[in-house]
Amino acid sequence: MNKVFSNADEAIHDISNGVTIMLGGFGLCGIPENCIAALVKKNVQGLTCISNNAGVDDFGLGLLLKKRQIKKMIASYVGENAEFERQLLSGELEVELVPQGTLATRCMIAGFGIPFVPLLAGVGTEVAEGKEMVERQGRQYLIEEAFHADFAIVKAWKGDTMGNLIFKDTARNFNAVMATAGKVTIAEVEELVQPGALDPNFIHTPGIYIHRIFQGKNYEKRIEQHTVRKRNA
Amino acid sequence: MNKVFSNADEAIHDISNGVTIMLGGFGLCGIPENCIAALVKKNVQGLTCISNNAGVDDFGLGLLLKKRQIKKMIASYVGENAEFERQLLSGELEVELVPQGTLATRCMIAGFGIPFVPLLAGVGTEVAEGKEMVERQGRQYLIEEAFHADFAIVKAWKGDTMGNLIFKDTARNFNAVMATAGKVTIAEVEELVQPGALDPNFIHTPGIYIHRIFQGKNYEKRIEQHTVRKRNA
Amino acid sequence: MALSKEQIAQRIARELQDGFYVNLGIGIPTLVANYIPEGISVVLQSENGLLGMGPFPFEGEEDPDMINAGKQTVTKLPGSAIFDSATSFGMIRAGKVDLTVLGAMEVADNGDIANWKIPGKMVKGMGGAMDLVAAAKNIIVAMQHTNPKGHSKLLPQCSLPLTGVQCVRKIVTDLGVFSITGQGFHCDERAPGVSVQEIKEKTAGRLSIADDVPEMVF
Amino acid sequence: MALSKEQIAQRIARELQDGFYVNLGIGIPTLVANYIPEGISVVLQSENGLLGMGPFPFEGEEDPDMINAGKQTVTKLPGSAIFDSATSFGMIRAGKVDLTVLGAMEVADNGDIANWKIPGKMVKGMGGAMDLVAAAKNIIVAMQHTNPKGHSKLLPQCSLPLTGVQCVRKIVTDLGVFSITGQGFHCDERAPGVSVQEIKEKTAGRLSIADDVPEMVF
Repeated sequence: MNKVFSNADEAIHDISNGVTIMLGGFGLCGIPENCIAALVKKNVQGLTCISNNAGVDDFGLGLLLKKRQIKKMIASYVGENAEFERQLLSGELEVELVPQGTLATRCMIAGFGIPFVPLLAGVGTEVAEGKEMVERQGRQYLIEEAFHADFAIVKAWKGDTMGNLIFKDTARNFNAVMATAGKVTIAEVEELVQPGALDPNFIHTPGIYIHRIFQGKNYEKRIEQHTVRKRNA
Repeated sequence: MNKVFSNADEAIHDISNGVTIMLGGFGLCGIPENCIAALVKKNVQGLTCISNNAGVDDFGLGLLLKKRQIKKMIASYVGENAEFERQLLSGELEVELVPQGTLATRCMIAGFGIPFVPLLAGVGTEVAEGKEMVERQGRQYLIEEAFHADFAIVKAWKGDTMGNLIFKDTARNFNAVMATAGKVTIAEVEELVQPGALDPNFIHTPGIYIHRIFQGKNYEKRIEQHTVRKRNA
Repeated sequence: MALSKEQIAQRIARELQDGFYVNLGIGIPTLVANYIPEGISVVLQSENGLLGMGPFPFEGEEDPDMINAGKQTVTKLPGSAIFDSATSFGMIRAGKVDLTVLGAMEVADNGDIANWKIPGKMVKGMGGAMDLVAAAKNIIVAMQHTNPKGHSKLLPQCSLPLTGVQCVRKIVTDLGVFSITGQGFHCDERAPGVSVQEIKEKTAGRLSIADDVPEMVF
Repeated sequence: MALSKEQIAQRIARELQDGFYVNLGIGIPTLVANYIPEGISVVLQSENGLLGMGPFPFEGEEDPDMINAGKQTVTKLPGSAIFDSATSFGMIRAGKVDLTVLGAMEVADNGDIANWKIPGKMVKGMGGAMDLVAAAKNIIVAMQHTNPKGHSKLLPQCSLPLTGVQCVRKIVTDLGVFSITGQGFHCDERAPGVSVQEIKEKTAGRLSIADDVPEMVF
């Protein structure tokens, strides 16, 4: 059993035109920087991307958008990206907006082998259009189907060669959820360690979900909203 | 905000006759020993208990069964308990058997605000009787409703005064799931610590789910199947 | 005089109760954290996966892996917990968050809220707003009473695409505090020096307001 | 000669492939772990919340917080992971476990299995068996070919309450290896010295078996 790849290019070698990819991260926090760069380099086309956000103009998924590699974007929030706006208005880009909790849950249930769930978000809004509704205890729910992906690409803090992952702070976000939902899940990690180096009691994503893993490099970890406070004298 | 109670008697003070209680643990592993003892002492009657197992004759939920405090038992496996068998056959005890994964998932979705899920287990068996079926991609699923409880009682390894919990090894089992599903969730812990003592990145159950917490004592931690191997000379 | 944004936040902070778990949206709601009353302990939830959010980090201590739902660098307080996005919205949906404070473009007198989309203009997406308003037990809207054109944002019905239906419980604007009663907006308090007449004129939806409605004190 | 329990386990172990995640039930299936072929690495899943289950602990090192689904004290190997019961069955249901080996009271020639209940006798409950058989991609049953009364356990249809329908792919009994083909049981191999005639006599369900069916070699 060897899940270890030497770099992003090798880990994504069989990602081809037209596939569906999930990408972890919230904003620019915890995004799989190495794999995104490799996808840009490979120049695969016609991708359907499922990701909470769409990056910014020159970073994250924005890099794939700029090269028009994305055919369809499924996300909850895509602000702060002028190229995105241009492609959307020109009809080059198809967009499906999904409430953030619904997005997370639709990925999660794929990893639980659950085909759909009833969720509250979006009842009475345009999100509900065309969706089946059910009632329980006087509340209305929308039937939401699981999101599956040909490839799920996640970024973790540390991972071992068996694929067990731990995330750092709020970089966990969608990474831990999407890791379970890929037909093939690729994890890039800041530090790749040997089995036994991670405490089994504190694994965020068990290795059974991870098909490929590699140690990434040159993480930029760009901050979107740099907010600090002054130190008292 | 004070969630800290001094002992099990105080933590369960308002558990009254006829309520529904979830109890964590798998077999005798990770069961809330202190609260079970307090429930026996308080002698509340007519309980509906949701727990994967029903203990053994003289330990765990078996103690409540022996005193006939349980009216209905919802579990996946209830073997190894002669008193259970006697009460079941005599009609004193009502029993609902639920597949183990279905049981865990029905508790989990309560904590996710999801009223029901379609699950594979039990299709074509007597578990399916009276349940709605749905089909997706050619597979049949049973519609399974969330399990809610008036009180969920769990046992953790360490907890802080905010209610954050960590479990030890396979004692996590149903504890982490049921902790999220109680209208009131009571956690007994082997070690109660101050906020800051547990690493926020490795919390198994966030404190928001926990209403009451206390440091338990005198844990027996009985082993059901004592299996060992000889050390090579 | 109409309330400042800081005062709106300050007034909302009075709604906090000891032990509350609170989700604060971007903008005015974020400011509420600065006015938590003495002797009260609340825990801030950020829907990207954090309970126990603390203040911004000191200069030089910011960590790109430690942000809030507004993508701002933040800190975590002792006793905080990190979790994934599905768990985060799970706890919201299950009603574990006691109070959600968020902004709005429009609120209808039946509690409908619109705050995510202006047709014809750029659509940024709803983010977590639809999840929050659909699930939170207690939703307070923090907003200006009128839009930049001077039109009321408290309406008989929303003109913009909805974020959620019949979910808002209370609104704090620069002019006052309003409950949603089932018979429309009910003015609970007016801003210092703001007249009953002005509130009536600037509220397009159904409004009940007493002539002697109490004035807020700061 | 019919296979011993150890030999049944040994034969099943030949079905293992490198990288497999495997769930082994109580009884004969547990023994499979003792015969993992050289050069092959598999990870054992225990449905109470453990990936990477190791052997029993050395005397004096047993830990009541570290058990398997059979409630036996076990160890965890380097690279193992602990999780809760819902996650455990989630990964089973999502098809992440490559192979499940479990015992049975009866198997029907369409792949139905009964292994949890004997009406009129004590009902212990199905535990995780229904979840496992409903979701696993690949299910191998390990059992005796006949019950203590000498009656076939490979039947045209199960007489006992079902655990799952049309889910068993393969059966290894003391008499041989059988696939479920859609046309009933197909005998792939016979135990050393066991005759085709004996297998035919002791199999009540539809059976296809070649006169020159290969004999297992140990």
